Amino acid sequence: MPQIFTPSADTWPRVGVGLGIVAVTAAILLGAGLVQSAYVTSVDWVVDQPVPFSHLHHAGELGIDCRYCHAGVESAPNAGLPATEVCMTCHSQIWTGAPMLAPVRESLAKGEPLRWNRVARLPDYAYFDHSIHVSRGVPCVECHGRVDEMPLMKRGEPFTMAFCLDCHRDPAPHLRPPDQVTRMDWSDWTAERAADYGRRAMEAHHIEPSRLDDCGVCHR
Amino acid sequence: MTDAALDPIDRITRIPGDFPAPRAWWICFGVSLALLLLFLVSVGVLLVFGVGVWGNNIPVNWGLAIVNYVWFLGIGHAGTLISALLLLTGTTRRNALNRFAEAMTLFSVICAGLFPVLHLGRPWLFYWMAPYPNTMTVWPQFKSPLAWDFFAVLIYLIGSILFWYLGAIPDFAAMRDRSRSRFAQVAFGLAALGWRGEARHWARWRQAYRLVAALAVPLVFGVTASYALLFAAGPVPGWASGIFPAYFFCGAIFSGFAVVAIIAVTLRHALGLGALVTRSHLNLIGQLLLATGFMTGYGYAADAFTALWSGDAREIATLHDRWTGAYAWSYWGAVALNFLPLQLLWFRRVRVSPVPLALIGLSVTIGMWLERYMLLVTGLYRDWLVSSWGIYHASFWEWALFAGMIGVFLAPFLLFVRFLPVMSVFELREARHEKREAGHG
Amino acid sequence: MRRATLLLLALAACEMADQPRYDAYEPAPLFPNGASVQPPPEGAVARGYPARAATLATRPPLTPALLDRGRERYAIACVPCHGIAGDGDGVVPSRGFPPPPSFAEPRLRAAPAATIVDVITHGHGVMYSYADRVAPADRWAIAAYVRALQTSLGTPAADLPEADRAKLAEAGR
Amino acid sequence: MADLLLEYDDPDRLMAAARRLREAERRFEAITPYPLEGLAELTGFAEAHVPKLALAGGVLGAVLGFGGQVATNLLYPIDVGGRPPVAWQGFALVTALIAIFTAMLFALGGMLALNRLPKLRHPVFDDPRMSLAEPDRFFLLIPEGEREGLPELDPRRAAEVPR
Repeated sequence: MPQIFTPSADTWPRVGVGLGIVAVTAAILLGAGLVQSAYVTSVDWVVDQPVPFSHLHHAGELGIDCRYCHAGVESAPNAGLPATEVCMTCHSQIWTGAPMLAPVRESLAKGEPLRWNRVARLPDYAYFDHSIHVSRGVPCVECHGRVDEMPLMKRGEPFTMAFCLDCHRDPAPHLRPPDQVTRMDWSDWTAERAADYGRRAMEAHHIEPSRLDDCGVCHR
Repeated sequence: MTDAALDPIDRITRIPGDFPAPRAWWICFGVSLALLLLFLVSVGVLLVFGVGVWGNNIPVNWGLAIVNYVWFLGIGHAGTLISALLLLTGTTRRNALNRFAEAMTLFSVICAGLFPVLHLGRPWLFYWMAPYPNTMTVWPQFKSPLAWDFFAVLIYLIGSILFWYLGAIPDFAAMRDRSRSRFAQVAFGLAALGWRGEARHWARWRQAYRLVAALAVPLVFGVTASYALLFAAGPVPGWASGIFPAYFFCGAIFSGFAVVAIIAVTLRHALGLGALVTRSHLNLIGQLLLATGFMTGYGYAADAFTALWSGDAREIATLHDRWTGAYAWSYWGAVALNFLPLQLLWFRRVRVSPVPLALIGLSVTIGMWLERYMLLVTGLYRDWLVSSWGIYHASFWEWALFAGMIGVFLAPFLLFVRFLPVMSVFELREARHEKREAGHG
Repeated sequence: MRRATLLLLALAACEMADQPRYDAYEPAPLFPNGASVQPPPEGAVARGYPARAATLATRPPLTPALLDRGRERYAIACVPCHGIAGDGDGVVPSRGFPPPPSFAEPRLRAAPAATIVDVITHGHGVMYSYADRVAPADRWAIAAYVRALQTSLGTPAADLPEADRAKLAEAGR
Repeated sequence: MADLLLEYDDPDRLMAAARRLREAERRFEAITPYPLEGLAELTGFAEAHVPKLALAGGVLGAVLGFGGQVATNLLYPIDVGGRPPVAWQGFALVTALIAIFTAMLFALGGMLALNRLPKLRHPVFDDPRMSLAEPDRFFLLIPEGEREGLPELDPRRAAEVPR
């Protein structure tokens, strides 16, 4: 019988297999990169809001405490979004004609809440309670990033399960004195100081990492 | 086309080019395509509406999906085992049976594997069973038979494909050299990888083939062990039994041989292979069926005995439920279909007659399905708390999926019968050559 | 865009990340105002209201713990306008808000603690009510701390203990 | 520049010719539609690389399988009924399965690699009577350099296969 395959026939399958291997490897690497990328985790992606509220101005430059607006953070699962009245506490007197604040005034006049768009969001199967984290001294900045440096609100950390578990398995370096939870800049704390404080705080509060990564802690 | 045209072995390679029963094949293929469509529809319904369309619920949370999984996987054991064991023991009668038995294994393992994936609820996340670095920083729980099972079924499937393909490479080469159409030449040529039958190639091939066969045998045991332990590791009365791995293994081989009997008789008749699948082969299948049937029967007896002997009230209650409870029909149906017709195989005349053998095979196939159903449902429907007792009825979509899955098995199997050599041609030739040599000597 | 969003929502729903329930602050088409958190009906009495009312009505004993709490709450809720020292030069008045009076004013020194609590609860002049931001017990704590601020505002530097005077001199330089 | 291709219609005659070539210490290759006992040894085949490769594959799989399970259990220890994180009994089955899998893969891959397959285009396929489908076509392939002074080989047909 004559030859079935052309002289190049042995090359093409080899090239094909080689390209296939390269493609699969590239796909795996791309996939691995993608799930950690800002595109998927939303880190640093600014979310459109009805009013371009600047945390940089209010929390950073004016130094207003986080809890002035997010009043529920110490006692409730949700930190709480401020009611329109909270904005108007000051803005009834200053920047009263600013076009930027028109939606706020309209909200107050109509009695309809502003519709802010969620920035920091956990999936519904994850149970999260702000109050316990705050009262044990997990500072805001650990999860939300340098909010005081964000002109427009964006997600500061990837809210992946790995992000939660990293801290739950080794909370010590992340803990701070509970009376300073809203402090943003901790650059004067060395790693040793943080670890030392964290160790003592864990002893004082009976924090046991071996229980903190039980499934039922977050998935209830 | 000299005397080769009359050669029954040579006919095998001519079947794809000149199929002897096109009408019957098209009818069967049409039916299996319809079943395949049913499969797609029932999977679509499942994905759109969720597992709520099925009847399983607490306490019977596994239901038909896992019954069928165990049943298909059991059938999928015979092919590789029959092929590997008979090769290692040097039985030449193997050559007429191994190729299609292995194909049967492949397709039924695919069917088996689909069931647990589909019953996950979110089937598209089945890959979570595999260990890979992820942003959840969790890994599979390797102390659980569930994780073992994932590896067992996956590796068994790939291992069976490797075994089947390795054994078929020389036949692909023969098909390549036999084919006249360009498409077939290229397709078989690619599948044969340029096999040209050099003596040292054959020598290395034989080393590899025997090794893979030897490795396939413990693999079969590993798979049955993993899914038997899936049951046995649970604190469910009637399940938590040390005999389960052995019991499941015997049952698996038993049901597998039953299906091999059906397929062997059908192919023998449809493709006119009487000269190759001889009475001696049918006798072998009959003997194996009878032997494994008794091993399975021993499993039944041992199961009942250990329950009674244990003195454990729950175990005895479960046994009582099996005999007289809501699902007693499945227990007695399994006993009746598995063991009563089987006794006919004591007679050589029945063993070598194709139709009775196939009918007994069919009876055992159904009986083993009932046994899987009985084991699973009677273990679960009487939970530990009376408040948690419940009754399970498979829903329409469960039955539809089951019927559709038979299409998933039949459609590729029919394509295999139609387009690939159903028997190992070169091995048949080798065996005939060796027989002649022995005759000369 | 909207269609894409809906598709994404449907996919997310499949993934259980967005379960069919209303979370806090989630839009709720079920209700006329579209919010999942509904205002209580007219005349509703919140759970625990009597206890809170009792807390508001009774002045707690003055303790160091109460003062500490008061200082913390004052820093959160009051400092933006009233300033750290309570003299009314907070950061908000510096941006144009009518400056509040210094707590050192004799009128405010003379006012009973219940008046300070009442102002926090109901507001006063351009000051809004802080009832939704400051819990009743914390209002008493703030009132106690305001008293401490008033004391500090009226104290001549010469009356301070030696150590504090040294600190003051240090800070002044 | 051509190899010599000898065709036989009977395995016994091929074996006889192969034996004579072996006695004359010639390098040659035999092509048969099914394996013939002892033929590979006559062509000088004496190796057990495939089993060794399979063993290596099995050991590699066992190490990877067991090591992987140990590693994942140390990375994410799950306390199940107080079992230790590294419970080798629990890891035995998956270790064995992966070892079997890699051994199979190495056996198949090793066979192909040692045989220099896939090789879709090979000079012997140029011969018009070359076919593995016919039960009566057996070939001896004698390389160009070995063609001088051959013993009597008694083929049904002789042809040349250009390199």
